[in-house]
Amino acid sequence: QVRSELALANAQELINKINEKCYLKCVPKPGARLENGEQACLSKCMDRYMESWNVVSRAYVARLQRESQGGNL
Amino acid sequence: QVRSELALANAQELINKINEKCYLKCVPKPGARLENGEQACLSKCMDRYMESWNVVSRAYVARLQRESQGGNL
Amino acid sequence: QVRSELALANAQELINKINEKCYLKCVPKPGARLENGEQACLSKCMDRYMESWNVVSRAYVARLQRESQGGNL
Amino acid sequence: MSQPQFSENDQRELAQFLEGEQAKARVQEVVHNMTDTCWDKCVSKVNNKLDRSEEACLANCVDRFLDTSLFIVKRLEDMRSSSM
Amino acid sequence: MSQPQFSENDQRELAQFLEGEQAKARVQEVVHNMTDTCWDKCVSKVNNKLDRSEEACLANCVDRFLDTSLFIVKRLEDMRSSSM
Amino acid sequence: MSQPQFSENDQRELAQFLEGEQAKARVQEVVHNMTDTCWDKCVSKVNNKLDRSEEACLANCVDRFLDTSLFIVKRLEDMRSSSM
Repeated sequence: QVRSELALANAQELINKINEKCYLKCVPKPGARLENGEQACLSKCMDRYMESWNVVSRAYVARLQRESQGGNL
Repeated sequence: QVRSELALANAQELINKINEKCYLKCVPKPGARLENGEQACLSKCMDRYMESWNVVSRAYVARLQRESQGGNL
Repeated sequence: QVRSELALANAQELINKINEKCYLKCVPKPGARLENGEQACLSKCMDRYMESWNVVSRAYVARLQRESQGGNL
Repeated sequence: MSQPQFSENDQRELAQFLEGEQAKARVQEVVHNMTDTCWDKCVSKVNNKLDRSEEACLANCVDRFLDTSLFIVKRLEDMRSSSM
Repeated sequence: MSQPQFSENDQRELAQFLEGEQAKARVQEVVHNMTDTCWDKCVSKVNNKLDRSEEACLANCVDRFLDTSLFIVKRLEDMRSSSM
Repeated sequence: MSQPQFSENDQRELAQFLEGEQAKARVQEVVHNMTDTCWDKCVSKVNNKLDRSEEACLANCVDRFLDTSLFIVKRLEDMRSSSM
């Protein structure tokens, strides 16, 4: 149960960040509806943000492992 | 008492936001005192921010009501 | 013990702010290592940030004292 | 210190009241955050009144922000169900 | 686990000490936030020393920020009293 | 309401489990913050894929950010030890 709460908090935080970053990038002038072009941009932006999250996560975990072996953190 | 604490927290948050946004806009180069022009700008900026808060609040509450009726939130 | 926790929290917050501000200023395009020029910039930026923290702190404390004497806070 | 005694009925009403106040506090927090975001997007100069286009921009900003949120959640769910 | 026993006097001193530390923590939090804001406003390049105009800008930035805060609160109070 | 009974062994395992979950939560929080910072630094347009230079920038951004953090802490310690 703790584990699923953690996963939920993590997903929620990711959604908030994507919302903030991609809304800023893809909807510069909010109109009467989300245009097709804006939706396409949001889809791409969301995919890129999740890819970036994964790259950052891998790099950070790799660094933590190197530091814990080298012992110089 | 809970109610008045809530109102107080709300007013405090509004003051903080106005301070942050309007100081940035109206006092680009802080001098030895708040100039008349800066004070006039702060008054206007404060009124516009509160107006904006009301527009956003109305739009959000209206949306919450539509969603809760349509049931697709 | 409360006192040393406070000092620690304060140092931690200062480190976080310096990290955020100076990384942004001194490492615009992160490369394969921290270059000498970037390190020199970080040293200077860190010194300036701590100086600024002291200037702000002095000005704020002086103001608090003036207000508490004049009684118009 | 002795605790005050509440009947079950009182307790239920108190719980409902507190829940209602918490819901209000959450709504106000969202309104503060969206005003922050939409102010930056829609209000550039401060004039004597919000003009029509600024006011429309603010209201649209709220609705499109919420649309974006729904769009993201829906797409995440689609991804998850198609990967199962 | 047994609780340690404090005299009323000890308790009062402890409460005062903790209150003093909390006040310090609040002051430091404000200093962190204002340094953040005023650094962005006043320091553009990082040189070998803060120059005079940067230092004056930082001190003025603190005072004008607090003036702005007082100005807003006073104006809100004026609005409220004139609407009653 | 009666409390459930745990053996000492159960309690130790539970404590380890919770500590592990807290460590994970801290790692995830750092990852969220660094993705935020490095996204702004490295990704300007959104294309159909992250290109090589963006991906390298993101990974370098993480490592240089942590280097910066170590650099600052080390320098603070040097200052403190040289002033004693």
